Formats: sequence, C-alpha cells, structure tokens
Amino acid sequence: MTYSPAEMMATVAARELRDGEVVFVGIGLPNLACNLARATHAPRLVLIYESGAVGAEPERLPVSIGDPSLVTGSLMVCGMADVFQFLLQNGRIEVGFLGGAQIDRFGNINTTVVGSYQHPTVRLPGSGGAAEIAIHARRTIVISRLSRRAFPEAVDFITSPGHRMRGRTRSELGMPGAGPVRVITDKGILEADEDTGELVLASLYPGVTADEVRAAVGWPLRCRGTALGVEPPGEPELRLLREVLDPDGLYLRS
Amino acid sequence: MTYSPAEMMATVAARELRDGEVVFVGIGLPNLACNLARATHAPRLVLIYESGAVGAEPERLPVSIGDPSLVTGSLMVCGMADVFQFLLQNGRIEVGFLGGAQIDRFGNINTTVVGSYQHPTVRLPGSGGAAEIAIHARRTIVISRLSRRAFPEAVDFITSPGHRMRGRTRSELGMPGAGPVRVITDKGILEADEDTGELVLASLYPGVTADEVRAAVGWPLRCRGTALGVEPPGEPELRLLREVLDPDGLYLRS
Amino acid sequence: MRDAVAALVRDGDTVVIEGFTHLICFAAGHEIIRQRRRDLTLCRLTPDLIYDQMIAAGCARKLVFSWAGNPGAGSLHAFRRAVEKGEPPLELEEYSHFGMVARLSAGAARLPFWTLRDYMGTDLPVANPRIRRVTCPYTGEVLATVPALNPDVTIVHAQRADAQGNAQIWGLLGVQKEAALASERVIVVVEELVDQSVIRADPNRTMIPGLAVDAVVVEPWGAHPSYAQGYYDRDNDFYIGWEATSRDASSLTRYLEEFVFGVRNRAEYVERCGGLERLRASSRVCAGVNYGY
Amino acid sequence: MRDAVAALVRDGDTVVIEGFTHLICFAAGHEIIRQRRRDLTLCRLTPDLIYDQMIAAGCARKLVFSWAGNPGAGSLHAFRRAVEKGEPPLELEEYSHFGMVARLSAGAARLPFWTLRDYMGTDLPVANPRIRRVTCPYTGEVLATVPALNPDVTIVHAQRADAQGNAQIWGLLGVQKEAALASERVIVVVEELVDQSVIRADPNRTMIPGLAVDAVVVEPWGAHPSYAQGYYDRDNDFYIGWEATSRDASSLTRYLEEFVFGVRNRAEYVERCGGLERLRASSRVCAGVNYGY
Repeated sequence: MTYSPAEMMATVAARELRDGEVVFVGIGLPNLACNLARATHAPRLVLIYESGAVGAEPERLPVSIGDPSLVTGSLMVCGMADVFQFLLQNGRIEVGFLGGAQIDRFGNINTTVVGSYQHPTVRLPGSGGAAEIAIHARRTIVISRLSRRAFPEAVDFITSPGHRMRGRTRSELGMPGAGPVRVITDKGILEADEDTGELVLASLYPGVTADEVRAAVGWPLRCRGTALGVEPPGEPELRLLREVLDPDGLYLRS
Repeated sequence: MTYSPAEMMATVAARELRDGEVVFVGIGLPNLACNLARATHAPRLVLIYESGAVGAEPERLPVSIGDPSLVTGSLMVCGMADVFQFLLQNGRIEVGFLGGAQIDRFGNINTTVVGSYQHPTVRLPGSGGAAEIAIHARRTIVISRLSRRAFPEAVDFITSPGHRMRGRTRSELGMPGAGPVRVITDKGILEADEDTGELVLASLYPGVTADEVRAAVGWPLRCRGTALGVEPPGEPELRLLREVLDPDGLYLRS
Repeated sequence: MRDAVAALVRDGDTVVIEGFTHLICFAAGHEIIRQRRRDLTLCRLTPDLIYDQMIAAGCARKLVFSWAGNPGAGSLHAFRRAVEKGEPPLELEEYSHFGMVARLSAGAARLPFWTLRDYMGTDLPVANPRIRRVTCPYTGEVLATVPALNPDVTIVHAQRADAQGNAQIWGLLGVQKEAALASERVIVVVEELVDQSVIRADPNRTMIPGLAVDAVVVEPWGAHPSYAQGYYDRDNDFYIGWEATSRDASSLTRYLEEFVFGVRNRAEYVERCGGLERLRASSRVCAGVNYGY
Repeated sequence: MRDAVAALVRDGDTVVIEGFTHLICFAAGHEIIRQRRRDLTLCRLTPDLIYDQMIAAGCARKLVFSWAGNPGAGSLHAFRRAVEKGEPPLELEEYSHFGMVARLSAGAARLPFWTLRDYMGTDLPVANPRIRRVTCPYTGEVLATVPALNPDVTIVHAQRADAQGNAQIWGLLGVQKEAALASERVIVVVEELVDQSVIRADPNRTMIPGLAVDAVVVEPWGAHPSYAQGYYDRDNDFYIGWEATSRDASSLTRYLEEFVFGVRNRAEYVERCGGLERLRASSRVCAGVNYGY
C-alpha cells in the first residue's frame, strides 16, 4: 500500500507516544499522530491544548488549537494562566510537539524571523507557547520536512531552545525538560546525541539513503552506528488516517 | 424606642456606607450593617466575602463567611486566589470591616496573641484576611466594644496595621489604603486624626460622656473640638434589624 | 457599540481585545476602525485577523503579542507588510504566550511584575529587554520576569451578561478575566443580555464581575468570524480566505471598505456577510447543578 | 478511604486537607486519626474543627495556618491548649489568608516563591521569618514574598468525580485547585462517583484534572459537619457545640472515642450521628448552558 510522506510522519510520531502519557498537542500532524495513537496502542493518552482544553475528544478534525470541537466533551477546560502555570510549568506535560521554519544542528527551533530580528526578510508568527513547551515538556518531538533551508547549521533566532544554545547546555541553563529527543522528517528520524546534543541520523524511511538526508541538512550530519530502517504505516494505520482521522486529506495528502 | 448597644453599632456602621460601594464583609455586625444599608439608603452596595462570594444576597443570616447562603443567588463565586489578587490587591475594595481583641492608639489591631508571640497568655485566631484588608481596602471601619483591655496604648502584636506602626506611617510603608478611618464602639465613634494618625473621640452616643469613653481607653484620649452627638437608630432601622435581618437576636441582643 | 467605543477608546490608548480563538470581538475592532482611532498600542496573545485589519486600517502604532499568524491558514499579511516593509511602520514588543498571560496576571493582581520559569536559552530576552530576571529570596534561583500589562481599555466578548456587566463565559476562557481586571476601562460585549436572575442562578460561571465593567454592549454575532461556544461556529472559510484577501494590500482595503466602512453597525455587517445562519451552533446543553443548601 | 489513607498518607508527611468552610473532608481526617498517623505537618488556611481533632488525637507535630478559630462559635481549644500550655507541643508557622493562598499558588506553579503586596506594618514577618522580600526588576519596589508550599499529600472533597479523579466543584472553590496541583500525592473524596460522560458534559466545572489524582474515594456525607453545596447544609449546631466539647480535654477525648475510634468507617459515623437527613440540601438547580458549535 503506498503512502504519502505526511502519512509516514504521522505514523512515526504516533508510535513515539506511550499509553497514558499527557501530551501537549498542536494542530495538524501532531493532532493526527495523537489521535492515531489513541485509536491504536495508546487509548488512555491525555491530550492538552494550550487553549485550555484537557482530555479533548474532538468529533471533527480541529482546524485550530482553539477549535470548539476541542471543548465539547472534554474532561476539563481551564484558563490559560492555569494551563501554563499549573500544568506546563508544573511539570505535568510528558510530551510536547514542536515544528518550525528552521531547526538547527542542536535542535534549536526558529519560528520568529528569517534574517535579523530588527529587519527580517520573513516575519514568522513567533513563539506562541513553543518556547515554554520546549523548556518544560519532559521531552519534545519535532516534526518537519527536510530541506537545507529548514535545517541550517544554526537558526537565525532561537525561539525554542534545543540542546545547546550559544554553547550552553540545557542543564547549565536549568531547563526542566529533556528537549527535542526526536526530529521526525519526511525522509528519516534524527535524534539528539546524548553527549553532545547534536542531531544525528537515527533511522531511514524505506527507499531513502543517508546521503539524501545529508544533502538536505546544513551541517555535516553524523549517522548513528546502527541507523535503523523504519516500518512504514500498515494498512490499519492508513485506513484510520484516511477514513476516520483526516477524511478530507487536509494534512495528509502531500 | 430603646435599643441595645449592638443595634446602635450596626446602625452607625450602616450609615458609614455609601450607595454603590464595594464592601469586604465579615460576619456578625458588619454583615448586619451592610444589609441594613442595602435595605435603606444603599441598595446597590456590593458585598464581597473573602470566601469568594461576590454580590451575595443571603436568604438567611449567614453564620460564617463561608455560609452556603452566600453562594446561592450571588453574582459571582471565584477562588480565593482571585479574591485576594484580582479584587483586594487589585484595589477594588472600597470599604473593609475589621474587629479585634486589641485596638491601640494608632488603630493597630491585634487578633494574634495576648502576651508574647512565643508564649502567649491567650492564643487568638490570627490574621485570616485581616492583615491584607487593613493594607488594601481604600478605607476600613473597625467595630469593637470599649474596654481598657481592648483599647491599650499599644497592642501586643500588630496583626492589621493602623496609621502608625513602630513610628512609621502608612505612606512611608507604601500601603495603598487609607486605613481605619472610624472605630465604632458601644459608646461613641473614634476617628483617626489626619495629621498624627492617633484615634480621637469624634462623636458620642446619647447619654454617654467623654469621660466614660476616656475611662475605657488605655491612652490619654483627645477629643475633637466639635465632638458631635450621634442620632440613635430610628424605628425603621430597628424594625429591619429585629424583624428581618436578625430575628433570632444572634448578634443584636446585647 | 458606537457610544461605548466613542466614550472609552481614545487615540494613543493601550488596547486589549482578548479571546483565544474563541470570542474575539471583531465587532469592537471594526467600530474602532470606523471611528478612525490612531496610535493605538494593540496587545493580544494572537493578533489574529482582527488586529491584521486594524493594522491595515492604520489604527496601530505598536503591537504587543506572542503569536502572529492565521491559525491553520497562513500569515497575517498586513502585519507582515508592516514589519517586513514598514508599510505602515509598526513597533513590536514580543513575548511567548506564557509571558503575555503572566503580564496580564501581574496587571490584574496590580503587581509590577510576574515571575515565571521560562526564556532560558531563547533569544526572546535579547529581542525584548523587558524580559528580565529576579532572584528567589529562598533558594537563590534566578527566574524570568515580565512586567505587568495594565491596558487603558480592554474589550471582552462574552456569551451573556446582565445590565451591570456581570459576564458569564464558558468554553475556552483564555485570559479574559486577567485582561479585564488589569484594565483601567472595560467594555463587555455579549451575545445576549440576560436578566440578573440568570447570572445569579449559576454564579460559578461568572468570569468578570460587573463592578469592573464600564459598558455593556449587546452585539449578536459580534465575534464572527471567530466563534461563540453554544451560539455559532468559527467561520473557518473566512479565515482561509483571509490568506488571499490580506496578501494584497488593495484587496484588503476593498474588504475594509465593504465590510467595515461600508456598514454602519454590526447588524448591517451580518446582513452583508449573508448566510451566517449556516454557522449556528447545534444544541449540546449540559445539565444544571444544585446550588441548594 | 482506609486503603487510600494507608497507601498515601505517611507518618511525618506534610498534609493539606483544604476547603474554605465548604467541603472540608472530615472523613479523611477521621481516618488519619484512626490509623494513628504521627508527626504530621498539618497545613490549612483555617484549621477548623478537623485539625483541632487531629491535634487532640496527637497526629500533628506542626501547624501551618492563617486563621485558627471556630467561625461564629468560639475557639479551637485543642489548638489553644497546645499553643498556650504545650499539651501536646505544637510548632506553628503562621501567615495571613493571602499568604497561604500565595504559598499554594507558588507550589502549584512550581515556583519557589510568590510575590504579594502585603505584610508592611504587621508583626507577621517578625513572627515568621519565612515571610521575606523581593525587589521588582522594573520599578525597584520592594514587595513581600512567601515560599512555595508543596505538600506530600493533599486531600480534597468534591461534589463529584469520575473514576479517574476528574473532579467537579461548585459553590465556594477556596484553594483546592492550587493545593491539589501543588501536591506530590492527591486524594479526591466525593459525594458521588459519576460516569465520565457527566464530567465531559460540562468541562468548565472540572477543577482538578484526573491526571493529578492518585486515589478517588466515594464518601457520602464525607464533609459533615462542614457542608457540600447542593448536597447538605453545614451542621452549625455541631460547630456551636464544639466550643463545649473541645474546651475540656477529656470531653474531647470522649468525642474522639465515640465518633472516630468508635466507628470503623464513614457509614458508621453517619449512623452514629443520626438524623443528618435534616441537613439535606433543598433543590436550587441552575439551567445548563449550550456547549454546541
């Protein structure tokens, strides 16, 4: 059964989630990944949105993290002061999903500006809750398509810290969470090296070579000794994604 | 029509309140005074209890500031973090009521200990919300019966600050509110002198002499040049107090 | 609405129209545009389409924010033109969501700052020197701070309120309570004005007490194209369409001419939009609870 | 309740049983007494009768509080005997209500301290050196601080919860949310266990998310002589009677023998009290709201 890169990414992300975990969810692929996980191996996953919905079970595909379908039938809806102080900063979030226009060698993410802050070539949306998710979630998972533009050696602006920021480590800076442990791309999976915090190639999708990945990354990408192959989405996963979770192909078509 | 000292005190306190004011209420005489004011000249008074009830209209005489009758039919019920941060510290409370075992020359109130803090003769309940009411309410009204024990020259412990604390003034200490502007007793009304912050005799109840008040106060009590007489409760006020507000005489009998 | 904005929103004001996706008061934003307010400092976590329109209309001198995108649909192009090309020039003051929430919390608590464990490793404090640090007097830890935000005027859309402005909100609550209580002046805009007995029947739903409210405006559909839980759904097509409308300055101007300047009030806007009934909420009424004793 | 207390409350723990007048979980306090827990640091804004009983029963080493009286009725005499005569000795750590609220807010936010504009001119910081000061990094103002309170275990009584502990509370909310989220372990005690669909039908009423809860105990009348809005009224006669019961150490001991040690569980307590039905709440059910879209 053929599948799109987005379907592969959603499936790989779903497999990262363990049953019962508390996940801070974004819209798009992270939302699909969480709902795929809930429908398969992790029925007790708790989804939290920065908008204040906890334990959401949306009856339609939400198009924003403030979608009304995330409220109706959820377990709790609280104000954003509670979300950020009493849930995220409190340490209750086990997994956070992040994405961004630029991701660099050390997992730093830029969603603020391309170019200089004062005179940007492209003004991006900014942090939203990403900076604090990157700091507080016990681990984060990044989802992004590979390209040299998206994976520079160093981001133009650190919106969400990775593993090494201007030479300093997370633990030196006193960050509670473990940071981006996986970067799920459309060609393979990068992981943070435990010693250096540098992103290295950990697994390749079927039919992709390490050189293809290297060519799409702006630094000399190292490869784990044992870069594993990744099981593609199976028929049950694809059926769920296509027929139940995103029947209009809003996020999965490409 | 004869009346009890408590009825006089409740009536005098009610007259201190202006229509539309936001009042932080305690149980007992302050509650009766507020409801008397609402039933007479101040129908738009907003009653707030530190328990979280805003705009309460209790259908029975509440016996504690957490009485369920303060919740049913109120305008808003919020958590105590909101009460103290977003209403009291926010500066929304125009009048606060206080009482205490000891009130001194400068309007400082002690509800903590008689004797030393470490080895008290009598352990009193402590501050509750009184310290912050004394600091933040735009003005406070104290209700207390006169006696030398209750009105010493200096309190054993300052729980709620008055006008001068160990020589320092409210403005030196950066307190937002004006402090205890009136002390309503069972014999007359004391007021804070605007220059010195010292409590002075401002008005006498019918049939009471200044000497009687002086004898019940632990410092040489000064008298305002023009100590006024106080109009006793009229028949409508007494009827409201006795028949509607405290029909069982819980707070008014003595 | 006309009177409330005329009386309470002034040139040069710091203005907050809050609501996270939910209950964004477009009706108030449009009225501010119509009354040609100038030099406003606009503050919101998510500027959303409403501030994009106000920026395009020339109301804004400065933007204080944490996420400036069109959720799920693309960019805020008026905002981007202002920042990338200076058309018109726009000063920025930028935080994260948590930072903005903390600024309004400090404002509502009338503290000069709020403490948060945040910003280490990010470039945000470099871009914004108003993000500072404080040392814990117990542990010696160094934590981040943001300064209080106390707007001149805050506009909050609510499902319902009584005539005094005791406002009830359900569904997403955002930072409306904090924003209103941080503000010098407050306008509450509602889908429905209700008798005070409705408010008093369920006091735990009241988010903003009337004692903090200066004006109550009744404006059904006032949050469109945003939504009001229990009243109408978000107009997602409008959000998607904004990408094309706003990408071109002249098409954005035409939109403002037709839907903002070209109508006198919200009722005319609703009529001009046409077919909003398609967004009317379905019924999912919860059971009540017992407040008896 | 027996299992929850046995598993989650340990000798030497810092324990919070919160609830401001409303929803004070006497059932949990009694079970802790029956299981003869020792050396507890008991924290509550208002120790109320429940901590007076626990102090009398010898469970407490230390009390952290802000108002120790019997509201409207008199004193907590076991507390007073401990403080005035050292029978038994009891360490005190004392704040104002706002200070205690702030300590739990800091605990829930996992910050080491909380800032408040308070305590100037009072002797409380002299009595309690844990009340300190911090300087605002923007204005230079000096403000008061209190340290975070992170209990080992918090027990919260709620009107209802589902089996996962998603707990809904209405009426007075006190600081239950903050206390629960500040705590290492959480026990939720409810009047009614409900199907999760009841919780999901009205998510804005959920005060404590199940993800923070370790045990759910169903205990009707578990808050008596305190009250549960919509379920039963406060037993004011019991509070008034406590003045006489507690004034004399031996009559207090007799009370504990009869109503705590003399019963095996809450059901037996309710039976022994007799006639609690007189406190059953009248019906004042509010209307629901629409969560549709």
